[in-house]
Amino acid sequence: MLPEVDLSVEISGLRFKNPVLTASGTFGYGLEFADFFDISELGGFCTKGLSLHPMKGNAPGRIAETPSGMLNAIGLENVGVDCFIAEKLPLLEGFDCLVIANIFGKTIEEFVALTEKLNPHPKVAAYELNISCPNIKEGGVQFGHDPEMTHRVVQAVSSVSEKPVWVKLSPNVTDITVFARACEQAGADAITLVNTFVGMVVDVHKKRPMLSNTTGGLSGPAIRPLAVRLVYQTVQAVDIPVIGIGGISTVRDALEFLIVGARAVQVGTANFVDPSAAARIVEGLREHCVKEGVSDIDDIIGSFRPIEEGDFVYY
Amino acid sequence: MLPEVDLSVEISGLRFKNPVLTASGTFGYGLEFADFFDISELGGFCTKGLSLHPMKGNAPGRIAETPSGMLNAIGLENVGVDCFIAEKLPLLEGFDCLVIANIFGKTIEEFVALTEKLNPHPKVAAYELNISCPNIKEGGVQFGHDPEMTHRVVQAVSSVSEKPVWVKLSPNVTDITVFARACEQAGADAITLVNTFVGMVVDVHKKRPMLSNTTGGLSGPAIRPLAVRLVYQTVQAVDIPVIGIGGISTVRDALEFLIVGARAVQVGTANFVDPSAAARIVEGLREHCVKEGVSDIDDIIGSFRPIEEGDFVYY
Amino acid sequence: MVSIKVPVVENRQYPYDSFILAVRAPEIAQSVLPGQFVMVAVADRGAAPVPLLKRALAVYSVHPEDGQPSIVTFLVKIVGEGTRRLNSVRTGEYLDLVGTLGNGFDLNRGKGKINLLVVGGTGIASVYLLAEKWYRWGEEVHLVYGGKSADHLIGLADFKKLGIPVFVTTEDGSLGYQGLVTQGFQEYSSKVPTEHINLCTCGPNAMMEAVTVVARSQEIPCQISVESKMACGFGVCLGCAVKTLDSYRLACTHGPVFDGASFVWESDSAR
Amino acid sequence: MVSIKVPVVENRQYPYDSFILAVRAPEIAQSVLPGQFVMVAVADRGAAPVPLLKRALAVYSVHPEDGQPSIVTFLVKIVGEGTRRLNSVRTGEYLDLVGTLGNGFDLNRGKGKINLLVVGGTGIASVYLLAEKWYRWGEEVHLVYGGKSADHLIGLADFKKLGIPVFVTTEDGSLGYQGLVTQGFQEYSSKVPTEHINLCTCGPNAMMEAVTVVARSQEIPCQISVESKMACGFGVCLGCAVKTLDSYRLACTHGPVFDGASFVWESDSAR
Ligand SMILES: Cc1cc2nc3c(=O)[nH]c(=O)nc-3n(C[C@H](O)[C@H](O)[C@H](O)COP(=O)(O)OP(=O)(O)OC[C@H]3O[C@@H](n4cnc5c(N)ncnc54)[C@H](O)[C@@H]3O)c2cc1C
Ligand SMILES: Cc1cc2nc3c(=O)[nH]c(=O)nc-3n(C[C@H](O)[C@H](O)[C@H](O)COP(=O)(O)OP(=O)(O)OC[C@H]3O[C@@H](n4cnc5c(N)ncnc54)[C@H](O)[C@@H]3O)c2cc1C
Ligand SMILES: Cc1cc2nc3c(=O)[nH]c(=O)nc-3n(C[C@H](O)[C@H](O)[C@H](O)COP(=O)(O)O)c2cc1C
Ligand SMILES: Cc1cc2nc3c(=O)[nH]c(=O)nc-3n(C[C@H](O)[C@H](O)[C@H](O)COP(=O)(O)O)c2cc1C
Ligand code: FES
Ligand code: FES
Repeated sequence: MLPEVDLSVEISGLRFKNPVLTASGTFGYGLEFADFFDISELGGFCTKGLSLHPMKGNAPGRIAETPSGMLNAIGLENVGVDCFIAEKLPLLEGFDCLVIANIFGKTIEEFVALTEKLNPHPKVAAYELNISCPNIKEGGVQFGHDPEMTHRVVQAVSSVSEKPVWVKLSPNVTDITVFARACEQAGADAITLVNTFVGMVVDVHKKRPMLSNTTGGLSGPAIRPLAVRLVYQTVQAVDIPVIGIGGISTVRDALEFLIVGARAVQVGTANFVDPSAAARIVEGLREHCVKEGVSDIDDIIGSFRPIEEGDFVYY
Repeated sequence: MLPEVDLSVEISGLRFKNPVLTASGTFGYGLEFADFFDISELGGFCTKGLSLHPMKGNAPGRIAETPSGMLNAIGLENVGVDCFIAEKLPLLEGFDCLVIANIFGKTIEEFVALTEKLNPHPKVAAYELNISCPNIKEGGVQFGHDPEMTHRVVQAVSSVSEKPVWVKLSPNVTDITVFARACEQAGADAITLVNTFVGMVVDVHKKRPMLSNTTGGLSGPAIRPLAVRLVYQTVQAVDIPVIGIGGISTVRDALEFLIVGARAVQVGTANFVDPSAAARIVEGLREHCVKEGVSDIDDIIGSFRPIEEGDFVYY
Repeated sequence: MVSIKVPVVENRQYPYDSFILAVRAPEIAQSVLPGQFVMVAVADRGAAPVPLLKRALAVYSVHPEDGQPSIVTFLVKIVGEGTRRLNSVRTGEYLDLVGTLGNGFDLNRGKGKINLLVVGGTGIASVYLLAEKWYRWGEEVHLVYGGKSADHLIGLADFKKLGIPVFVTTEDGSLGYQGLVTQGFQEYSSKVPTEHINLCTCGPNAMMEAVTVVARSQEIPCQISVESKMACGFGVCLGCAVKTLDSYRLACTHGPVFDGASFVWESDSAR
Repeated sequence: MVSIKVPVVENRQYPYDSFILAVRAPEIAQSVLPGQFVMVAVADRGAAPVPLLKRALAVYSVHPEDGQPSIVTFLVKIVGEGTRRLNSVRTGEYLDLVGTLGNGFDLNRGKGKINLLVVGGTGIASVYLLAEKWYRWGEEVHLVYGGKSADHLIGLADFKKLGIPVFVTTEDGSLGYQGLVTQGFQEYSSKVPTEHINLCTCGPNAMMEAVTVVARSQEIPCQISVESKMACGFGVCLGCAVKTLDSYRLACTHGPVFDGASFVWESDSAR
């Protein structure tokens, strides 16, 4: 028998049975993974981004593979919030795992309307505001690249929300802490980051972009070092919890984020590479704690030992 | 016999025999590669960043490998400009390849002093101002993350420079075009980008950063899609030439940058992986032109066909 | 749908960068329908494998062991890094599979018809199970199979062994009719009353596009098995969208088999 | 210094994730000095290989073919992705090498001395050529070699075959003295007048640190062969810096062999 390990974490008043969630847009509406593992094993999952009205997404040429990563420009194809409530949410009732509704609007009003529509549904545990999608013209980084706009949309949603409000930040900015602080001041309950980095791949024979949207968002292991640093920086800048995302495929990767202070992690692209990746990471975290003699995951979160003046490191 | 292909490109009044250069900090002072290929085959190379005084660089723990990339925090160790002039430059006389002096200062005055010291030396063909090093406290991104400061340092150097002034931009900004335009307005003759992206790797056993500097700059194939997009964006924002850098390992990679409009490319991390990488790319470009029936590389530069409204792409 | 690690039992090389991989995967072998596919990667690739994503491969054929369907084969052409790595696996090594995926061909459409399979190159991988099934059902099946040269026509013998009529085209004339498979198709279809033809096609986009254009003009029902870049293969990334007259559809779950009549090709928008 | 593609002529597996790779590389075989190393990767790894960088490996031994030095061996322990991939190469496959690199041991220091090689684990790879050379010169050479258990002591037989005295330590006592190699070293050195000892050490940092601390206190001259993460191996990335009393030095060009007296260990700053 393995010793008991308490993997549970508290974030914005919610208790997650473990700090492993799955990232929006990489886990469908949760149901698609039921063949691979019991999704009740997860701390929680974030739905595909939901909009007020269904969206058909971008034209083909939506993904391209890159070294240790992939670009996507799905264009936020989704069934729309009404269909989600009517058709998807009821099917999620049976699962013992917190559901975070990832939402985005083209205007502040749309964000507010989405929140109001989802408020009555207890299976939705929290909102994750996507103000950082690089692949749509309106409502994406238009909010996420302007601290003023960030503040306004977060404040508007927070004021009507009956659930915790998480804000998902864009990494494509000069100083992430400005945005994190804007969220905190506007009443956000947690920060999630990172969303994808803007990139592009050219078909050198056709001399055209591989994506119909020209550019797309880079995700996967390639971005992990960038994401870890942004999470580390953000943890130090705000008091609200930070949830780390970016290229997590293994328990080692998840630990990087937890050690620098992320209260939980989200697994994204790895779900495509190995559909059981998130469940594997939950298991791996438990084993890691046992091996390190840690009985509570909270002892790992933020356990980072900064370099002090004059320190140097051989490995 | 292969048909003749004109690979030469003109940048800021200089003619390069081909558009393949090597990137600062990855090619030493040029001499270290003589065992591997004749560096006269290159269009040119950029020296390791030169400062007014020798610098000893950061403490050990300077590099870490990441998926399809590496982090470095060398801390701009270099012999200093005087030693470069006295000991390195004379040895470069024999090579038929343009030498770009990559320079950086902690203050505008230092940038100016470096320029004045190098002005009398004809073997130095141009300056590349590094205002984008993420690994030093003063003089790096302090200039490169503030358009106002960028403008001032570029203007100061341009006003004393007797050679073309290239400016190397940081990719860690919200809008690269703001910086590119600041350079252009301040009199820069060309833009080079990208320098490295800030990232971090954690040793999950020691719970410490792998780098003594905590963070470092990410380079290598992982960043290529990000770099291609930034180069594409910059080409459209300014009239001065743009030189593309970031994760180039093969001729295909180089073509991506040239197609979106880079007038030349620089090969960086790939020099470590395969010391003949740059020479291989020169040869590959020639073969590519022959195969595509192109007699002048200028016909490839900027040949990108943008996606038009309603277009979509199957591959 | 399962995610499993399976042993390679054979890796047979063919000319022109083609190979047939056989794996022991009873879970897939017992359920696969003609036209379905599997996402495949070399197993134990480490934390950040290159290439990162699995590759979509049609199930080419299924073989029994101890009287039970057990062995699944893939017929693959090396086109890039992913297929190159698959080509290097040896007997006893393992693959990671996610499958079985996709809709597969509509088998009922073939009843009482002259089923014409028009195939270019590696497209052959998607139609062998189909030919076999219809042949077993006693339906009429014909194969028009084109490639660059005789040596490019991997799998030809398997179809001949089934006993179905095969019309071969090669670009260099080294076997059969000299020309493109699309020409072969027109040649062949002109001899049959079009109202009896049920067409299934798989191959390069340009070829399938040409075939569907002819099929549409002659009102021949036509199923096409399309390829699209896929990250997941099971409907969650939404990356594999293709265009149909109604809407975007996912190649992995709504396809890979679509009705040629309603599929929108790149140049259709120009027409 | 050359950058070459060379064939693997043998890959022999040993217990505990160790293996010896032999390649045909006359360019290296003819010039390598004891303590030098080579940057190594599996060849033809594609455009964006994982891992990206080559790996530093000491040349373990050199063997003739047709009377000329030709075969070079590496003694390797699997610790991560790079060494794992190297472990999977088979005879006939190719490696990319850049070498020969580094300074190597100062051979003259060994003349007329009791040359004591204190080695932990895979550190053994760096000292076989050294032992061989001094032995051939007729110098006195002793090996103190420690590992977890008898099975961990790869290469032991090669040293025994040379005929040099070997003092073995194992943590589990399965062979020789039970304890750490540093204890073995103290045990052993206590029997010889320290002014005659010339020490060379290679192994894990913690072990070499302990050895240098003793050496310093007893004023025994001590060369250490250190490991540092390397991107290039030939002095251009400046990534492999280590700390010495004077300044930072590059492990790849100024080292990998340093004088223990002036090398600064992580905990030296605390002392
Ligand atoms: C449903 C389906 C069934 C398939 N069945 C077979 C088969 O049985 N035999 C066979 O040889 N090939 C088949 N293919 C094509 C095969 O998936 C590609 O050749 C393969 O993914 C190429 O990967 P690569 O790394 O070798 O090439 P690269 O060109 O390096 O791949 C780069 C990226 O593009 C994608 N890609 C490249 N070509 C294709 C393509 N034609 N279709 C989809 N994605 C592509 C890759 O998956 C990868 O993400 C099928 C594709 C699909 C969608
Ligand atoms: C001069 C020199 C000679 C060496 N000789 C040998 C030898 O003969 N036999 C042998 O088994 N090993 C030797 N090593 C160590 C060997 O280079 C590492 O074990 C190897 O690089 C680990 O790579 P990996 O991908 O398996 O491990 P990972 O831990 O996945 O590597 C991650 C990164 O860390 C670096 N790294 C990890 N461990 C070390 C290490 N100990 N030293 C330097 N870099 C490291 C890797 O190169 C890579 O960049 C030598 C190292 C140096 C510097
Ligand atoms: C195909 C795809 C679709 C995505 N869709 C969304 C989305 O709808 N909303 C959102 O907030 N993030 C979306 N993301 C971003 C991911 O949630 C995650 O932030 C990002 O992929 C980085 O994590 P990773 O490297 O683990 O994939 C998407 C990512 C991918 C790859
Ligand atoms: C080890 C190392 C040292 C570098 N030193 C410098 C430098 O001194 N000055 C500079 O402008 N850029 C420096 N760079 C950045 C490179 O010139 C280049 O912009 C970057 O590595 C991206 O290109 P790549 O992906 O091809 O390596 C350095 C990069 C590396 C990896
Ligand atoms: S491949 Fe992911 S949805 Fe089709
Ligand atoms: S490894 Fe590059 S300088 Fe030493």
